[in-house]
Amino acid sequence: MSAFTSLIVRDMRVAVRVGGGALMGALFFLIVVVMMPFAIGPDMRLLARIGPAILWLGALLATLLALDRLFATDHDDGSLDLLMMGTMPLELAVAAKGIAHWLTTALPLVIISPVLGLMLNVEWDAMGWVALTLLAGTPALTFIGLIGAALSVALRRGGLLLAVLVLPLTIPVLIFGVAAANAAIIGPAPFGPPFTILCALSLGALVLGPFAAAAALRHGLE
Amino acid sequence: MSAFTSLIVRDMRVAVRVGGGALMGALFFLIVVVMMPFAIGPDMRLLARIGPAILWLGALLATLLALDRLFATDHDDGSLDLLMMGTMPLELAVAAKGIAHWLTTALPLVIISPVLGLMLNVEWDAMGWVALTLLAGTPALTFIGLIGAALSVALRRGGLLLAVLVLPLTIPVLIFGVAAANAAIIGPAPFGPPFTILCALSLGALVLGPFAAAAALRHGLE
Amino acid sequence: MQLTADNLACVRGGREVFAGLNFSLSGGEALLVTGRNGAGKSSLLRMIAGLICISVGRLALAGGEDDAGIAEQAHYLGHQDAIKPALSVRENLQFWADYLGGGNVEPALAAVDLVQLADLPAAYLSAGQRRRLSIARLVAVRRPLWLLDEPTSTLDAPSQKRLAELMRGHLAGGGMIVAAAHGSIGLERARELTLGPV
Amino acid sequence: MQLTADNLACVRGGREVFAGLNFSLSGGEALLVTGRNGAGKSSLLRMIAGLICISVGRLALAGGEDDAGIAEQAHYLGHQDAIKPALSVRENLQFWADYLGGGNVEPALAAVDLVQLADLPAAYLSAGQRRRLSIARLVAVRRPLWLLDEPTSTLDAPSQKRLAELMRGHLAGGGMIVAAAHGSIGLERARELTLGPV
Amino acid sequence: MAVIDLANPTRFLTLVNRVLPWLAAATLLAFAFGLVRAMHAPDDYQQGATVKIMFLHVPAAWLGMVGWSLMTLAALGTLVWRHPLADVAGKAAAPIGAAFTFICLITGSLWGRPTWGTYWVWDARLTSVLVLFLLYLGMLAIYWTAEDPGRGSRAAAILALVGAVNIPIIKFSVEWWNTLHQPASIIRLGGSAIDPSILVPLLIMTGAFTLLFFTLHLAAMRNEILRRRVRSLRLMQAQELRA
Ligand code: HEM
Ligand SMILES: Nc1ncnc2c1ncn2[C@@H]1O[C@H](COP(=O)(O)OP(=O)(O)OP(=O)(O)O)[C@@H](O)[C@H]1O
Ligand SMILES: Nc1ncnc2c1ncn2[C@@H]1O[C@H](COP(=O)(O)OP(=O)(O)OP(=O)(O)O)[C@@H](O)[C@H]1O
Ligand SMILES: [Mg+2]
Ligand SMILES: [Mg+2]
Repeated sequence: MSAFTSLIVRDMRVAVRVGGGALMGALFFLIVVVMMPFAIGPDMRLLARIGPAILWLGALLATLLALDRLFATDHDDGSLDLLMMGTMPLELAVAAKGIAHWLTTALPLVIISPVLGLMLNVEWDAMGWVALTLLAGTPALTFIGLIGAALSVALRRGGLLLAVLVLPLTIPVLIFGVAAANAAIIGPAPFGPPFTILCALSLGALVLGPFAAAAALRHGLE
Repeated sequence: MSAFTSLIVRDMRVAVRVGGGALMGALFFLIVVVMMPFAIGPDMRLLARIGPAILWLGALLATLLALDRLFATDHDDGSLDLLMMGTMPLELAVAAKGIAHWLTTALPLVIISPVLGLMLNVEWDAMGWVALTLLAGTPALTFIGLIGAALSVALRRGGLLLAVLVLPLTIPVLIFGVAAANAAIIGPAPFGPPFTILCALSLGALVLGPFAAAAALRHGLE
Repeated sequence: MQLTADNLACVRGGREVFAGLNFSLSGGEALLVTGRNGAGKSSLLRMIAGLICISVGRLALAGGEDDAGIAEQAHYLGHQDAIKPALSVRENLQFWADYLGGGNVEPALAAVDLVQLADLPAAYLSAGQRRRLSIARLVAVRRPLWLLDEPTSTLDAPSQKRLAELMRGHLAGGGMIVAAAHGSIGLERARELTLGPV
Repeated sequence: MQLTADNLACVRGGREVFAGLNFSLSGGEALLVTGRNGAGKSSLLRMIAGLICISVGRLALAGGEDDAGIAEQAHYLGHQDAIKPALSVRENLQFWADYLGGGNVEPALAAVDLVQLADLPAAYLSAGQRRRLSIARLVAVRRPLWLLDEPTSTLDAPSQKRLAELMRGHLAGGGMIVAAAHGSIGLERARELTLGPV
Repeated sequence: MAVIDLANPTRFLTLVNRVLPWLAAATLLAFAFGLVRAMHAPDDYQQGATVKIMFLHVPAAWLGMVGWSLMTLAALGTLVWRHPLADVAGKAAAPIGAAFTFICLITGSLWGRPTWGTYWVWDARLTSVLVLFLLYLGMLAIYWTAEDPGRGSRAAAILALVGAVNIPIIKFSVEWWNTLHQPASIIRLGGSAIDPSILVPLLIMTGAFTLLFFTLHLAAMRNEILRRRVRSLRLMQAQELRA
């Protein structure tokens, strides 16, 4: 196997064995969604209205839950040292880890989101669009988070401080994601513009994230 | 210093210096609240109406974020072994860790909640009551979460599993917390009954949590 | 006081590691546990420390404070040294001293020659310095039974000598030591227990 | 090929660890780095591995693939063995073999006598077995420069002998070894470099 | 441990193999009888034919709770006496109980449509049952992810004990909070409040479902024991190889 794919496979294996993987992600998402009505009350119209927001929040939380340990585990057990000594540029290695993380945490959420949408009585046909926004937007969350994860490893102390600077970057993603979803469900605003911005954000993160993260790790060397 | 207080102090020191979940938690809380208006749109009345629910959800999820490493870090660096060899019963040690975690993660949320409440245009005077419900309810969240954290160490599993185990148990807390908060803001239902139940839940968790968690850790020994 | 094991067996991950183990150790004596990798040395120590529950056989510590279990009267020095990088050397030691039953930190730091590094964050310590920090625990808090898992690894010659001194002092004070090692650990006249196929 | 360091200095945590270090090592030679705890042995190895950036002085590896840096041509065996407990022994090794440039796993497992344990989760390994697993990495992937930080710790006698064999074989094949240790590691005719105050 | 794993359950297995066929037969009989009676039961004067859902709904609800109670007992067996059979019993009960709880939720909400005009309301009983279902899912999650059965069952046992708090809440939610849902009308002080023409078939159906539950449970226990045997045999083989 190539270094790139082997790293993806390895990270996914670990995620599935330790975290329970896709099933667990789905369960988690289900529970988060089920809990909303408890908090907000049984008002179905309201639920439908904030449904997309809830789905997006669930996605963000699921991403964050696993993310902050993404490089920390490798650093603690010495894997990170060896990852840096590989023949493949560190940027690619970081990207591989990001992809593995997205595949194991974000993708399952995207896939089951339509079902959960029903519980929040979002109409079925609109649900397709919501899932689409999640599919287009979650990579941005993951790869922006990547930077924060790398920073928090690079600077042992106060690493979170920088994560604090990174995490707010996810707000635009959430905003446009929810906007696009709402446009798809309720209208009247057009679906196109926010969605294209969402895709742009994801692409930007996909390119920028690995470079920034790799740089952070390198400078973390002392 | 007594074993109990020394453990609290140590955990708080570590949390503050490393950043740990505390910052992440507060930040996530902030993001959730900031995002909601965009999700729901500028309908201020609606915002005010579901404001408490949002605050409570934010608090719950933020607590969750920090929680899953609570015992895992001590397990990984061998501290847990020594904690079990202390002269103090393990239940107390667990409780101490829970308290430290609450002080560093939940308390900050309670303190900033009034500010965030304003963003959700909950009236200022009502906000005091909402903060009070959070103050009374978050211990239940932390100490129920304690059980999940211990279980996920005993199982050598982490990530979303913890959430899956803990969230269902926290649903009653969420319900009564929001109910009390709503009673305080909108009425007409009286504030007393749900609030007392909330306190009862917290007390119950304070007692039950450490025992269950300690049992989980002991039986995790193999 | 006396530590006795009769017909002790250890099963880990569903596989039997050792079985039918008998030994007894009395105050002032040291037991050196040897054996191949995977023979069960660490497992045995963790069992005595109460960190692995005993499935077959029994362990007893006679003549100590009888209300306290073995774990409360034992120090365990494992492969992982329970050190928080975020805390300073002194803070780390102080915590364990407080937690494990109260003790005096400064002499302990001196005993392992870490006084100059006392205020550094523990993250800065080298492997051997970390090891010494966790050894300081044994000095800070008095407990009769020491369980040492390859205590000399990563220690330089002077530190090894110092550790040997400490162990002798502990034995002279009527303490007991059970140590797992592959080479010698500088204890002459220590009884030897070899696990598994030699 | 030749590894040369001239006037190398190391500063960690704002404190100078060593300075003005010069040595050169050519193919088939081994360098044994000794010194007190905290003398800078591990730091030196990590520097050569490119895991600590060099502030003063320079390091060069001549005669290897000249497009590749030192890090790509070196194996680093540190205090932490990069092993994932969730993966099986074979999976762990297979991954590093693939990642570090492709190599054959089975012979490597045989070389460290882990064949029977190959399908166990790595979480089940004992300290020495873990160590052997990370040594297997060196065998699986061919790299000219080995950087070994106290390679023999936690190894039992047979494994130490096996390791010595491997190292001799590596040297015979024109490889280079820089090893940090407190005792001997079973390499006769290895040049010695002592750091810090002796 | 490995030894006990093999020895003790053997007697249990032979017993199960003897009992199971009879239990299955009894289940079939009970269902046949119960279904006939249920068909002939009169429609409710206000609920009409939908009342027949009750014959599925009530037993399912009851067995959902029975399932967890059984797991709680098994948990005590696991933690206190460390009895291997207790593990097996608990693990076997989880999916079955989850299934019945799910049925209760589905039938309940189907029934809710005609009677309450909505599939779902967030009242105390419905909520607590939903929590029960989620707890079941968590329980299953533990068994899915646990690497070795012993570790998993002990963790599951603790979750079972903690979750047991929920059972009385379900049972008495209808008394404690004034809910939309029926208060207990079958088993209560001062005799039943349901007309015998419905009560009798309901009781028979409940009996039939209970029989079904235990049939499935015993079968599941048997399979689990066999599965563990295979596993420990594998490990022993590995050990042979090493020695
Ligand atoms: C999803 C919605 C529902 C859930 C989760 C649910 C749950 C339950 C539970 C837990 C029980 C207790 C069984 C026992 O005590 O052994 C029960 C009993 C019962 N339910 Fe439901 N139920 C639901 C909807 C309904 C509806 C819509 C009706 C009809 C109006 C209904 C009628 C009954 C009746 C008559 C009983 C028997 C009461 C007794 O004698 O204890 N349920 N249900
Ligand atoms: N991460 C770090 N940050 C700052 N200083 C460090 C760090 N790690 C080690 N040091 C310091 O650098 C010096 C050398 O450490 P190093 O680990 O190289 O010593 P060593 O020779 O390997 O000792 P040992 O024999 O104990 O392994 C030590 O004095 C230590 O205090
Ligand atoms: N956590 C675990 N789960 C299951 N089996 C384990 C676990 N840890 C160790 N084992 C197994 O138990 C046996 C004994 O392990 P132990 O660590 O006691 O050996 P050891 O004598 O300390 O070896 P070493 O000299 O390498 O430290 C080994 O065969 C190992 O495979
Ligand atoms: Mg060992
Ligand atoms: Mg070193």
